[in-house]
Amino acid sequence: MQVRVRLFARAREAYGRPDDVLDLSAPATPADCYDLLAGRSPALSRLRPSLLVAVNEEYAAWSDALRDGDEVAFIPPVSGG
Amino acid sequence: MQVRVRLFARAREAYGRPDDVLDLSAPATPADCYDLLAGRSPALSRLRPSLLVAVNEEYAAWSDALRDGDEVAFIPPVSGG
Amino acid sequence: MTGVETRIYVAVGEQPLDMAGIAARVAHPGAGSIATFAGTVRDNHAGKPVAYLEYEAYGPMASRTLSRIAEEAATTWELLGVAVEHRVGRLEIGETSVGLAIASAHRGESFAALRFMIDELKDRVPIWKRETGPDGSFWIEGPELIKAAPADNDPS
Amino acid sequence: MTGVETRIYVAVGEQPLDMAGIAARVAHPGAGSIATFAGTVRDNHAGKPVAYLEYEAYGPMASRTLSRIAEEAATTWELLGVAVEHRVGRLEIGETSVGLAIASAHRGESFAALRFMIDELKDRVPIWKRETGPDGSFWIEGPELIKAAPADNDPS
Repeated sequence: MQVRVRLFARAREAYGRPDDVLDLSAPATPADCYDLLAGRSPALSRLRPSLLVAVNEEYAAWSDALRDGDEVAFIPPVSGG
Repeated sequence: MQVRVRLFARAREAYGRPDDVLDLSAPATPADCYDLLAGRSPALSRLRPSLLVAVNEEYAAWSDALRDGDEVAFIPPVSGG
Repeated sequence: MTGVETRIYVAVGEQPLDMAGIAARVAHPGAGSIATFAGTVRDNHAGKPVAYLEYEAYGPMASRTLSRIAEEAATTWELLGVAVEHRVGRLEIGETSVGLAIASAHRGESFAALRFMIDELKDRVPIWKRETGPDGSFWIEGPELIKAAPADNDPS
Repeated sequence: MTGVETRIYVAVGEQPLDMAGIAARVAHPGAGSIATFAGTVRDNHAGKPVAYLEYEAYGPMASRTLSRIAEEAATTWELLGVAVEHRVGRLEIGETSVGLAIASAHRGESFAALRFMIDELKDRVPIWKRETGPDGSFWIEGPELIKAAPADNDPS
């Protein structure tokens, strides 16, 4: 299965790019996606405690089951307004 | 002594005019002014329980001592905003 | 007293209110929050249709009382700017009778001061409204509607 | 659920915000109160000068979350209209980053809903700000300032 990952703000800066496409074997979770990205980026791996995750534009759990085509986003502490 | 009295909203409507000038013998109070006006207007006399009074644009007591040239205003319940 | 100089603007008059202009009066480079309130004329009151309102003020005392309320707010919260205007005369449905704008570094102050000022305004400022609808004209005194004279062309 | 139909408008984009336009979106003949909030860029933060801010959003999720917050407000209070816009990209001192306007029959509802919405927005909506001043650029994460890369030309 294939999922699109998106990174924002400090997570984007740490990973060095705003998005990526990951090939994963099912079953897979947002935590699996994150582990793949963090393995490529020590800077990103340090952010884990502060990140939330969203699947298809909704806040989700790190252990939710992903489906082919899902969009997974890593969300640092927000600071809008 | 002479004072100017001003009436607003329902009090103005009851008295039939927005202001008047009263000649009073000292010592005089806003209550004395009101009694003079109410004697000329039964409609105004009925409003007494709901009225506040101001002297020279400040809320005042009915028993405050007036001075020559003061402006005394009778203030129905306010409804600005 | 707080450590911030607060710019205060107060007006009572017949000209239509311009909320953008009122908000512009409180603009400040240190402001992170501008909160505004516009009181607008509703087409109904207590379940009955309203055709228009007439506002009457004891002008100088209204301005003086508004200034005092603004100063009280500026003493209580760190405010950068306060602007308040109240309109008098005849107002049609949808028109703005009162406009307030408050600027502060953080939103908590401007929200609290905005609420305080409109509550105090309604409680203390010598301004009155008369409502006209199909059943005639009424003075609004708190929750009460009090029948007014049928024609009143002298709101001084 | 309340008995009132609430008009809701939400936008996230790069164009400068027009508070008068945002307030105009909630105009309603039954409205007696229009409360607005503008978040504006301050020239200082945590005692240090700020040169400019850059806002970045997860656009579709930001819009979706704002719509949900507006619906939550409309379920809790009787609101006639809710409009909220958040700007992204680079903003200079004094510019407006977020604008909210809420109309209701009585002021209590619009004040409470305004406060709720800006608090929820700051808590839940996926938007981030990066502050630049004489000491460089910082991501703002709650009370924390976190040093950002010196140049960041890809806020997607």
